[in-house]
Amino acid sequence: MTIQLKTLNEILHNLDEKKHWGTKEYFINMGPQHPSSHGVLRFVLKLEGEIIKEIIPILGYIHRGIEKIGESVSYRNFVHLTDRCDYFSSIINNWAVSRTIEQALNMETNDRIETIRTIFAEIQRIQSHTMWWGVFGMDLGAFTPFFYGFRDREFLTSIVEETCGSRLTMNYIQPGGVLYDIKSNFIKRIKQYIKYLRPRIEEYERLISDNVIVQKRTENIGILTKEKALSFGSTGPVLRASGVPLDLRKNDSYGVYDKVKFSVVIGTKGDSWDRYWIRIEEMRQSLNIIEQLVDNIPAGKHMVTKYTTKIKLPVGYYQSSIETARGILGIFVASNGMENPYRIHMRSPNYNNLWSITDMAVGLKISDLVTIVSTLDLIIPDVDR
Amino acid sequence: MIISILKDAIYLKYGDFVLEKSEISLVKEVIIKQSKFLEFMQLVKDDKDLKFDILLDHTAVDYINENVFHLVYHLYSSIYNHQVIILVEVPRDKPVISTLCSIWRIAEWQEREVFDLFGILYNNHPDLRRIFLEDDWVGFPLRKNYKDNFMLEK
Amino acid sequence: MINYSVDNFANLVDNSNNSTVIEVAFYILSIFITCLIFISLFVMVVVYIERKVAAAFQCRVGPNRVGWKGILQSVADLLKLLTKEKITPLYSDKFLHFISPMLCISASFMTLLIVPFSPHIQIINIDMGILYWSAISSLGILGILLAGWSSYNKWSLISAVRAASQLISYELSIILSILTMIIFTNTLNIQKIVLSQLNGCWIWRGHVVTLIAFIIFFIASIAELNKIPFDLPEGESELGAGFHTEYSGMQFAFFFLAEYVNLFITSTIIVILFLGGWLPWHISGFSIFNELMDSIPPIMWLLLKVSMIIFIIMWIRWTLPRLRIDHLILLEWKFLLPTSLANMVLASFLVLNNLYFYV
Amino acid sequence: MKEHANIIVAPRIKPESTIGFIYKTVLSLKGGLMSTLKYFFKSVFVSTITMEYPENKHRIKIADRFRAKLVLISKNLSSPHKCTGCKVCEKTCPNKSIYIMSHKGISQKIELKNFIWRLDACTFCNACVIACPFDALTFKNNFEQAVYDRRLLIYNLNRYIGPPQSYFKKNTAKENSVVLLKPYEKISLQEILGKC
Repeated sequence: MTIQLKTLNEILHNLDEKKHWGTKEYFINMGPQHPSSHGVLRFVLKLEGEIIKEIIPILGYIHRGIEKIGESVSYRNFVHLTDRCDYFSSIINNWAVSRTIEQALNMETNDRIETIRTIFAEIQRIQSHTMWWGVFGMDLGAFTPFFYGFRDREFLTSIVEETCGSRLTMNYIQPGGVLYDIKSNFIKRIKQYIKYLRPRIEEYERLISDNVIVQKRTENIGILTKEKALSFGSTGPVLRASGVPLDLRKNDSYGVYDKVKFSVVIGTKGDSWDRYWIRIEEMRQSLNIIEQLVDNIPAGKHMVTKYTTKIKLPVGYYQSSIETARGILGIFVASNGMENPYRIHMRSPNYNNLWSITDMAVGLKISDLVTIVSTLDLIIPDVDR
Repeated sequence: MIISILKDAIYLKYGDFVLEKSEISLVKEVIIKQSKFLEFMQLVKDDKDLKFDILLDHTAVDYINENVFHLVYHLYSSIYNHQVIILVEVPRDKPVISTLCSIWRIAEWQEREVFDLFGILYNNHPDLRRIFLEDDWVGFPLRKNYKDNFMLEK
Repeated sequence: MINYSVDNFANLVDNSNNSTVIEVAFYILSIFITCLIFISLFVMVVVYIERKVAAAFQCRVGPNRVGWKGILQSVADLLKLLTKEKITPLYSDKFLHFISPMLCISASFMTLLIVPFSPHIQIINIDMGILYWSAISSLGILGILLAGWSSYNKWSLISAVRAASQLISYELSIILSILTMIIFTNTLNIQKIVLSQLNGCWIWRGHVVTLIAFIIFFIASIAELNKIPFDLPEGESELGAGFHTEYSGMQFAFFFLAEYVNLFITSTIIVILFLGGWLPWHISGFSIFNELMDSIPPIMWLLLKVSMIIFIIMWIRWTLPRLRIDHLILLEWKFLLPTSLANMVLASFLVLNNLYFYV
Repeated sequence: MKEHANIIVAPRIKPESTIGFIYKTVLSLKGGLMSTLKYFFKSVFVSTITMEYPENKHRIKIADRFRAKLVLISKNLSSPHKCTGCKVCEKTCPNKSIYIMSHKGISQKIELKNFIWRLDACTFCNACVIACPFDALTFKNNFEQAVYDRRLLIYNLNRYIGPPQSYFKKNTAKENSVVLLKPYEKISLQEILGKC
């Protein structure tokens, strides 16, 4: 029964003082405000020269207590709170909460809603991957890919803006349907975009993946073996890079993923190169999915249950998980029959993907840490919630 | 993933670990005795036809009127693609349970988050400290009786 | 034994027309003023062009708000930097913190003396021009090291140590590739090197060997200038702003100025050694073509070639990612150094039995 | 890319001999440099995508569903709005950015007095627009809402819009036009609900 509560200061003071010659160890703050920390993620690095001896991630700089707010907000309003967590896959987050509620009350939705939801989930995945590719290029030092990634994301955002009404926090998928029906020119513009993006992904390959400097900086860096990946609870591209073909779109087959032919992309060694390459290939897979779906969207109503009907989940526990661009997002609801949830918890993919870095990046250099962090593709508001 | 068959398999194999059969709730929880919890988790992970190798999620629910915490463990098996939710009841005044760091590495940080927001202690946890809030924060926010001077009462 | 007295000082300088000390002082002052004006104009133009070229590569527009098409943007930057408050960190080593930008800017200004704009426009035509340049340009490393060390900030210390290891190791392959060219030109005097390329620039005359020397010199000079593939001292995504994080206002302007002056000087050295300085581009057969080329003044030829080299450096800067510290050092010691040594042996073999063109 | 059933395995990078490595370096640098040079030469007309905002204000095309400003629907500023002060939108708003003040109108029924909408608290989640039983609300897409004073962010939506429907009755003299009710004039419910 040994419980010892520690604080950060106690950890910071056990430096290795014995070494009198050679470079001494010292602490450095890769602080909350750092160009490559993708938000307010702070690492305290114990460095010796440029080699990292230990990493202590420190979180909480953007902890808004979404789960505490969730307890005093009705079910329908919690859906739009999830936009603010992982803002690069906000539609997929809305879908997770709506799906939990629909499963609990076994509300049925027609085929049209499911296909629109799948199309928009895949659009959101492409948006987040092009954005990730741009930031990955900038983290490695090349500034131009950032603008190419953003340019391709911008064309897609304008298409989404026409249907969903907003660019980043869409709040588009509600329990029981979708907010609006798709715009008349949506199908035409999406087909144009697919023809536009395919050669762009080849250009991405030429600019970054074939580049020798990138290959040298990502190969065999930050190796996460299969057992470690599983025990570190990482999901999504990080887990698939280590060779585990776990993709909820295939296993759980929600939406219309079972009617669509696409392949799960896995890596072999689980190093930064596999994680990089998987996301580039996933963009192509998402394009295939959209292409197969966009032609035959079945007719039907876009909102099955009236919006003002009160949602009261019966007493008990409900859980459903969905595959976002970064991993498995699980929504756990404990309800006591009232209008707002008794306890709602979001299993955030970024939170669990983050911790494998403490084991991966030990013994590597600072620029390797930057590469690993940007291949893990972390979104810090989703880590802190 | 047929949850009900999985629950019966667990009841059959590990009958004495199970506290009470939760027939009331709809989906998939299995409530486990607090005493033999660590042993049960190790067995479930290594069991050849269950093989729960991912601890997807760990959180807690605060039942203030029954004066008890429900600890929720959501296990997922990447080989058979089935999942189960394990519940453990812990008394509210002495919330102590053994840590799962030795079985799944991620448990270390999921437990730190639950300690930070609920105040549940884990014995022989390697590095038990607050994760989101500052170290000198008073109180545990997600408890139902948490009072704070800048909270807006509805 | 030379007794150093005031009048001896006069004939230390090239005192063929026995001018008095005041005239020499006035001469030096006028050189300094012209250098200052030329450099500030040149840097403003190159900064503006670099931002426009970067914008063109990245599908955006670049500065277009200040003045017509953003022409006055760099003037606005200069005024901003002039008026910004100069902050010295609390625990920094005040004197070193103050002196290091001076070191950087003076090192790069002193190398301006040997730039041969045209056969007549050159400040001093000393006999060991190239040697003088490589000696003075290594002073800049001292400035960067002191800047990183003295500003009491762990990040700039890391960047200073990185800068030191990078610049010193790439100095090696620069000097070795200069040596291979000296074997061809067997003179260190800049004007004579340019004149030796009268009927063909060295890249054409020394075929394989000078081409390899050119590539090694080009790569090493990009590393010397801390440009993108070798951008480790101020790697934005790793170290923030590197050694000049703690500098603001005019001190930051000095680092900025020194970087661009070095860019200009290194590309002129490349042009002198390999592309035939201010000599017009002649093709042996066509006399009309040659007269046409002679009509452009030699100073325009030099600036044309220099701007071509600067464009290539900018082009590489906006495409390639950054190397890691151990790849950087590995590239120099394991690859550039052996090739330049072998290249030197090959050059001497070529020169001994006159195997290069227009001997 | 080994593709069986539906698994694609990421290719490893082939180890190279030194000469092979030099050749691959040259090839990869050429590929990367050429792809950016293409943008450099096309930059003048085709590929610059920056929208220079203040200059292209007349050319900008904002999606009509873009949610920027909440308004009560009415044909023009003086024609009636459909809001009856039922406070459904106030309840559904997640963070309390709508506040309805209602009072007893001329026709002795609950009428909307002020529709207070706080732009600074609103998260544009569109819950109020869908929840409104009378479809009285909509979002317009004029996104230029920046002001210099926080207090200006609190809007009273029905200040410019005409009185609510129940202040009008069908004008017997002219075809399909409306006339203002006089105070304390009795009117039946169907006549009110019959209008627009």
